[in-house]
Amino acid sequence: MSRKTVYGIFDDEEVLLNSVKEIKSNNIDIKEVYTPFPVHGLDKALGLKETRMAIAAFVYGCLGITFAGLMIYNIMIIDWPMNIGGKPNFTFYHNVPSFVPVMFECTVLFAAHLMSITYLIKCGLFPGAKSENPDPRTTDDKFLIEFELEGSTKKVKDLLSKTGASEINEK
Amino acid sequence: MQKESEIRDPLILGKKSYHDITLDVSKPVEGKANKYWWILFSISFIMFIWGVLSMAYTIGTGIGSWGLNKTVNWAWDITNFVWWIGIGHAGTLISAVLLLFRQKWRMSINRSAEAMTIFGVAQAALFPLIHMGRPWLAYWVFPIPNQFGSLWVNFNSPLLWDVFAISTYFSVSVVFWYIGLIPDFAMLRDRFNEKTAPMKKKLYSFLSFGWSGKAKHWQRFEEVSLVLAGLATPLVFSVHSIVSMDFATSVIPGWHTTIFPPYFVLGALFSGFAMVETLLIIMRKVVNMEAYITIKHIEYMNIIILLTGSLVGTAYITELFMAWYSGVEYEQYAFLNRATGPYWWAYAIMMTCNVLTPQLYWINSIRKSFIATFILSIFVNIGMWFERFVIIVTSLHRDFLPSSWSMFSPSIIDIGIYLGTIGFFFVLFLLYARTFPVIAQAELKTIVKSSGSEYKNKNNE
Amino acid sequence: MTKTKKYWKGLAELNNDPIVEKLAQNEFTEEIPVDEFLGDSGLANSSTSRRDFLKFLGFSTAAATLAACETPVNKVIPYVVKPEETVPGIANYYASTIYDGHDFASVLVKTREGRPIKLESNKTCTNARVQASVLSLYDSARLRNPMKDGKDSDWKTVDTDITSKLNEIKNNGGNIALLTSTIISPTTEKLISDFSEKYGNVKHIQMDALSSHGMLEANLETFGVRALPNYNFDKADVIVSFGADFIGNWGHPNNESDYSKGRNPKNGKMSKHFQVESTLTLTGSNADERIQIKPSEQAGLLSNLYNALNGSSTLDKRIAKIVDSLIEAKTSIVVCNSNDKEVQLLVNAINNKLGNYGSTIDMQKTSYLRKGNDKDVSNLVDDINSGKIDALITYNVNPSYNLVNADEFNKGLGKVDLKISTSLYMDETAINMDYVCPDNHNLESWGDANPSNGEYTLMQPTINPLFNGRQFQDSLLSWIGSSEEYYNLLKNSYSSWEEKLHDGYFEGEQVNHSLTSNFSAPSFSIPSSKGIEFEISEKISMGDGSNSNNPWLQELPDPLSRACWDNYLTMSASTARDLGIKNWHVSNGALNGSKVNITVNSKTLENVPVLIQPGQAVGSVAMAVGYGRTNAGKCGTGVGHNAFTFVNGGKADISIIEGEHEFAGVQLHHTMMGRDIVKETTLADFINDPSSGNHREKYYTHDGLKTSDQVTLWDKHDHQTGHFWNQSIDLTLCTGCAACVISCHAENNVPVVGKEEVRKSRDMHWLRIDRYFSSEMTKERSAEEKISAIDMYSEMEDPSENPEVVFQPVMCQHCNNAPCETVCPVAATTHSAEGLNHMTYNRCVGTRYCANNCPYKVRRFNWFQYSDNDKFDYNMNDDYGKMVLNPDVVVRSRGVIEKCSMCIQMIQEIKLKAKTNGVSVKDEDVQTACSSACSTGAMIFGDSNDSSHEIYNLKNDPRKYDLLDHLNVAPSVFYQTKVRNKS
Amino acid sequence: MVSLTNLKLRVLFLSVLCFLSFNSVAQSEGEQIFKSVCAACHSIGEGKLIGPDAKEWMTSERFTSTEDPEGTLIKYVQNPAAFGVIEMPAQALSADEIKAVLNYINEYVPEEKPVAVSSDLSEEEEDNAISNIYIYIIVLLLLIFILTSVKNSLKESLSQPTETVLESVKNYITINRNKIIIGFILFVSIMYLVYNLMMGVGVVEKYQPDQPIAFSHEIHAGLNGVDCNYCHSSAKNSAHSGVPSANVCMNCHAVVKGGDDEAKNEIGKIWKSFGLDIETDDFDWNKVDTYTQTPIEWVRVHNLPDHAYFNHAQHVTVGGLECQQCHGNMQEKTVGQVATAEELNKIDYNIKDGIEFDHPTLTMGWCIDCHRQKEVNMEENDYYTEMHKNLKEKHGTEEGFTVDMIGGLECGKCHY
Repeated sequence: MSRKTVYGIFDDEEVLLNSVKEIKSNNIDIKEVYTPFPVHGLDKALGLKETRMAIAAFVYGCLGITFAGLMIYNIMIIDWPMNIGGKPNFTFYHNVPSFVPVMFECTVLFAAHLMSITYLIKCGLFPGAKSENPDPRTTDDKFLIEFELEGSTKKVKDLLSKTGASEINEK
Repeated sequence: MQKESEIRDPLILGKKSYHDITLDVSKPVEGKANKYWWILFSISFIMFIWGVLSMAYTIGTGIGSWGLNKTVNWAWDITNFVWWIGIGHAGTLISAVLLLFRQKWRMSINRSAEAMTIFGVAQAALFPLIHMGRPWLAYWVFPIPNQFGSLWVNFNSPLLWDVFAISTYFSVSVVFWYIGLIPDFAMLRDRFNEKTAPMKKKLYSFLSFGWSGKAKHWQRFEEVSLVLAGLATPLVFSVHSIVSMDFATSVIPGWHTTIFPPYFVLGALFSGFAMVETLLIIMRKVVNMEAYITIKHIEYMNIIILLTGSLVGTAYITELFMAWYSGVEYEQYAFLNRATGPYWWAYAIMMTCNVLTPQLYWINSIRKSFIATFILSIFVNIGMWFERFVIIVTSLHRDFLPSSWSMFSPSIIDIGIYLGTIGFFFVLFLLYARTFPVIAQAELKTIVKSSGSEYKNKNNE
Repeated sequence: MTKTKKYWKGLAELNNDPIVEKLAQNEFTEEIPVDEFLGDSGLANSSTSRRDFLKFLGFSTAAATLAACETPVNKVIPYVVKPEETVPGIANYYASTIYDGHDFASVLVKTREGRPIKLESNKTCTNARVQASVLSLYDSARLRNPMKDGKDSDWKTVDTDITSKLNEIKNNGGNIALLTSTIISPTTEKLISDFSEKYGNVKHIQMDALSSHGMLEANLETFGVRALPNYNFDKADVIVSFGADFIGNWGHPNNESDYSKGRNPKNGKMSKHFQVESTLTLTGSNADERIQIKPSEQAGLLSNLYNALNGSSTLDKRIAKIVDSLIEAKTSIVVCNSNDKEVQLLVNAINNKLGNYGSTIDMQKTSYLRKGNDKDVSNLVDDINSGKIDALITYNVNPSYNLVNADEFNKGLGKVDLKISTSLYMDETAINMDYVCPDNHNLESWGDANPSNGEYTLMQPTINPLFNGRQFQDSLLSWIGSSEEYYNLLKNSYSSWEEKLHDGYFEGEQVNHSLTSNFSAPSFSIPSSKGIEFEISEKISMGDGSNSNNPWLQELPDPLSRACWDNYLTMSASTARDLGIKNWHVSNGALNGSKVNITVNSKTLENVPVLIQPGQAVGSVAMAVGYGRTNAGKCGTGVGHNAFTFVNGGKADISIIEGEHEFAGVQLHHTMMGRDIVKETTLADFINDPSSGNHREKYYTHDGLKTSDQVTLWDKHDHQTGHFWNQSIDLTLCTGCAACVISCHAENNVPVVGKEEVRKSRDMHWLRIDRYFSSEMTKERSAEEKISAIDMYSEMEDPSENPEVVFQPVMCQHCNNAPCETVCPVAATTHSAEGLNHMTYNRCVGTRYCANNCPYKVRRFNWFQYSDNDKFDYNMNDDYGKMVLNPDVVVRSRGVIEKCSMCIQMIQEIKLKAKTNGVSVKDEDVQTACSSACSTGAMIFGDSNDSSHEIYNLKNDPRKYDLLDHLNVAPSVFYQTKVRNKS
Repeated sequence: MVSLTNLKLRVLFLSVLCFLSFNSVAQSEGEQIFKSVCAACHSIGEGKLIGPDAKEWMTSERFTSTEDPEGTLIKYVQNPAAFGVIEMPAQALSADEIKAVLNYINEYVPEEKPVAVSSDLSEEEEDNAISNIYIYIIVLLLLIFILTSVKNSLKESLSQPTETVLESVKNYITINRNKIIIGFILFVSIMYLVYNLMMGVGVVEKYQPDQPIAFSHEIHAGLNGVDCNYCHSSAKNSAHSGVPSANVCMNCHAVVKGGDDEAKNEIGKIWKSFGLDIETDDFDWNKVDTYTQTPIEWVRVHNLPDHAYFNHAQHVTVGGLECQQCHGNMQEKTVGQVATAEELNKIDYNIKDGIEFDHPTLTMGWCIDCHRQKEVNMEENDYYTEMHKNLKEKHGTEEGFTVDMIGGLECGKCHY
């Protein structure tokens, strides 16, 4: 049993998009598409699920504001209450206007950083990671569809050339 | 594919294919620096060294080496701090707010504007540090658990809000910038050959985090960019609001003003855009980006400057009105003293540079001229520096008790530190221009077809 | 002094054990082991910090820096044999006396670990100079050894030489002159007569740097007694002073407290005070009415006044009010600063006419603080020049500096065979002498004093002599050839010695003067002179210049000009305008001024700076004495110009020259700018309504008009439990004498920063006395005359030429809603339940935000490291000077904010004492450094939660107001309105 | 022999007396005197210390052989030199005082000693350390497990071959053996250094510097039961506890010269500070002033920074703390040492007061621990009456007012 990898390289994102739609309609599995920039509609064409990054960010933000609130409550009210400028520092409720800025900043801090970290982890991006694009030109001006096929590759190759691939390689 | 109205001017000039953009963006990184770069870099580096020496002297002998006194305890230090922070704001505005508004013209300038933000905020962050009497204890401003039982920070203090605001702003800006940089680093990585340039290959491989441009990654990338923009937008407004609260929450006449938060944010955008113009007009020459940074970009920014400048002017007038209308003699005197007291000249410079000269942008030819824009942007930078100087020094030097009234004049160290940060900023920026993809090429490639002049012409035919 | 003073605080009081009392006699037979560290090879060559020094003595606190990370190995060195009275960490108090020939005070000396660190008032007021004299003890410029021909020598050599020479002179029938300051010590007087007896032709001449010769002579003629009278300013309804600065520098130190006793509006009655003078003095600035005259007009006006009192109708308009008041008043006092016998005779006649002798002026309880005889002194100078004097011994005087004819004196000195100075310093006189036999400082000496008839005080050493000096009296004894010690001599002169020594003050036998009443009234006319007249003045800080090397005093701003480290010609604005003389501010705000050459009586001073001083009479100029020392030491030498040259005054010839002078002023704006800072009322209004002048602004709210303190969003903190420390400052009683400022310096280790830093407005005073002049421009006038706000404010900046003056001591107000606390990011400044604003130096990172946000600008930043820094070569950088530091108060490092702590170390100490004894804190026990130094009772400190404390009532006084009350910062320090007795 | 120095001695003793009288009101005069003066050398019924057992005094032949044994004893105590022996220094006590002491000795009933708490710290500490290590290991294993599964699921999503923990570890180790070993050693040593550096800052627990004299608190305060305040006499009324001056040492060591050479050598150093040789010279109180005195340079053990103001009197006299509550069982140690917080937590007094320290000794947190927990005794001190009333109203409780409630956490109470 031999697995074969087929690459179809395109010059233009519109051609690529048509090709992907065509391939999908033929029920052929596309392993991956590499593009130099985000191509609008590609995710839908490939049938990718919607990403949940925004939801993650919201959760992280909630975490941030809770953390900040608890931290300030503990520090200013519980652990070492002090009379600072005669301000009403003995209950959180009365003193909360003073705490809004820090709580807000912590919300943003947590949401932004944790989301970015999640993004990097989910995408497997980290310093020193090996890149996986099969052709270096995919970061320049080429669009690449990768197939991993068992058996005959002809059908795919034909489809690719029909839909306007400028290069078709097999490995 | 997106289409754009034809009446809009093209944002990319000349016949640029995707590959051309790649070539143009990677050219500064691959090629050798031209002589403009070297001249600018040498000047900046000398200033930077001067600044470093001045700071070292300050830390070695004490804040007494500055021109401060018992009445004016902040002057150039905090003026510079607010100025730099304000400059930073335009970068975030361009990359975040304009992203939310889907303004395509931001794409060729956002990378550099953000770099400016980060370098500007880095300069700004220096000042709260070195203005401390004992900077080696600066870590005390963070709520770190300790052996003191435990001794904490004061969450009522606007300076502490600053600590949180600035560290959040700085780090979020860096993250936002870097997330956008990853695909571009990947592009650079793929341009270098393992054999001919192994070091650069390794460097950019490391920096690109193994980016490969997969469809799913692009999907997440776009969402992350959007959410980060959504977070950065309120952040950028909050940061300068909080900086303004350093003054607004105090009791000093001239500081204690509820108008400060919006006024400071507008001022920040105003000065930020001016600095972006100053930098980009230089940069498009130094790294040959004329095709991407067009007069159209400049014009858009000029319109924003005109708008924010007029708003800032309105704020100045409002302040005067409020002082008069309040009926508080201390408040009235503070503003009278600003305009007619010993520092009237600073007030006059502020008014001229911030309110009057930007009005020239009503004139079409000035708005569309690189040279005029460059000169006027410098004016705005100067004016906005004086705005902070006026707010800080003239409010402090004559406050409640006349017995304590005093004056301020800077020492050579004050000047050295200020010029040093300018030098440092340009050193960073020039290094950036030679090593980083100065234009967000991946993003830019998405609009070549809609906004490139080549395609536009084609469509028009 | 509203609070009862107690003697002998501290340990001895604690254990009132007879054994302790007995031991007290022997307390100085113990060697306190300071010699170990103070020998020339010890401290002088080492670079020990203050704290290291304390570690030598053991027991005190550790590392020198605020934040030391590593743990250094610290040594503790206990005494080998510990003196019983010394308990490390506990202060002892000894009653003693300070007298330097110019200032006299009966004091309590606070010592810690055997070092005197602070002086407090015992029976007399202590002025700023007395307060500061504790620092002069540790002056490293003091002579270490007796000197022979300018070289270090030893006592044996010097004594042998001197005795043999004196005997030689005696055998040859030569003349010996003993030139001393006024001697108020009866035992010393006896010693001097013994000395005269031994050596035959000894002339004892007493001189005063600023003499009262005229008055003494006049009293001799009128009453037959050559002494100064005792004035009861508290009993006078009307006080008229012709130039006499009796609050500041003239007469008995208790004048100030007496004066303010008669000025307390609480009694519904205040004396009416007129001051007729040309130079603005401290007294003049406190007067209800001040009349500016030229110096030459003084005698004529007095004459005019005398005639008017006798019914003459040719009355000078300027003094019409004075005459009316004097005639109306039951009791009055007229004083005059003239040194002219004839003028003083006239003053005596006026007082006699007014019936003041016996009622307000006491010629029985005469003051002996000035005995100097100008005629003797000028005869001496003549004698010296004609070679009639063979030996000259000086004590407590510096004639080469402060004689008007110092040049002549110096020239003649070559003709004197044996010249001996007993100065503590190698000063202007000592440097011309063959032998210098350094005296000991007051705090190292035994002594007694008879400041006025029937009053005695004793002086006792509170530290072993720091250097190899010897008391003048012991020197005399050894030259007489006696083996007696002065201490024994002294002790044997008084019965129940211990008790008297313990109290430091006692009333002794009062000589009954048999007075004549030989009044005469010489007549003078007012000369119609044009041109500028000169007179000398005396600064509260520098006095006659003997304390010139004291950095505290040098940096103490003059209460009126607010300039320090300088003397200058004061001149009115219009005179300056006529002469083309200017004062201007440079870019950092510091004041610069023109320089002139001035010639008076054919003597010239060159390069004299001119300061435009409101209140200086038009056509007159003045200059303070005590400056221009050439051999004072590192702080005093070369500061200012020597005005003793012009001590007699006269017509001045002034020519403006090139160049500008740099002044060091701590206050650059002199008017209140129409603001409600010092609230004022008049006596008549006050009697009608005690809260008059104390208007508090009300603001519109949803339920009516309210004052700022009633409009608040916040719940108040509990300040009812425990103590609530408050300080009240009565602006009516405050005379601006600045004793509190020096007291604060001494108690709280406030650094001295030097002229350059003061010029940069970086003075470190925790307590300052703001002085405001009235301006011709007022809000009312601008409203009436429709003057624009811009013009109004710019004119308001200029003070009047004859201004009303107010003094306002401002220290940290300890706001209970403190703006400074809120803004500190690291919570380095927080509030205590006791109403104090705590400044935690070690937590401070130095953002200075608090200082910016302080509406009173009382926070001070340590711009540099002021201790252990060669650039600030004052007391904190000197191994000796460091010994004056208060070990209970930390020395602040650079980069931190410091400010008034309301003397929290004293509060804590007194609380601890109360807790140990299980009693509540008593009103008379709680003091701050400033309130304890205040002799007028203007500053009252206490616990306002305790109704037995005086402050409790003052807090509810209708005169009480908070400074800048519209801010509602709720200060713990409050003021009482100033009441003037004017119509 | 009523000389100046003797007088001073007397005062010194009397003042010690005074301090002791603060300590416990119930003590009889005789007890006070005995504890302050005699207890240094004599025990009651516990055998010979330096001098004979007090119970045996009156049975001594020296006194029983005379007509008035008590009177003779009194004379002896006041001036032993008159008896031609210098076994003990002359004591400045009146006849009445000595009689009171004798009374006390006669009526003395030995107290029951509290059972000593085991001070064997090392074993327990080890136990703690081991259990801690187990926890760390478990956490680390858990982490490895979680991370591997994360890695595997990631790999799965990329449809790469997955590997189990063991496999991957094995693979990795075989490939990078050297790197791992070097890296591990480096990492551990760096972390160890950094950790030590960080935790060492400002922490001075167990600091016990060498002293110029090998002084033993165990012998003095422990075996001989000398009251702490006898030597550290100013602790009761001054900020500083004070290091005794050499004359205090000589009160005993003028006579007690040490049993063996080593002891004699150390005691000789005190003599040396008077310029005397313990072997050859005699010590005469009357001649103290003539001796060449050189102070003994002790090394400070408890070093508070300059900016922290601490007052012994406040804590000892007003607060009623025992020395051991902060200094540990000094009577079981040799030269001065900073006690550890664990040690202090085992002190009975601290347990009774409910004080438990969480922070290392002499850090600010340590002070604060106590200020948060120690209750102030307000009942017996009139100073607190008004404050107590207000506090009861404010908190609605009758007691339990800790130091922090009366401002014990305010910065300015210790920093000025």
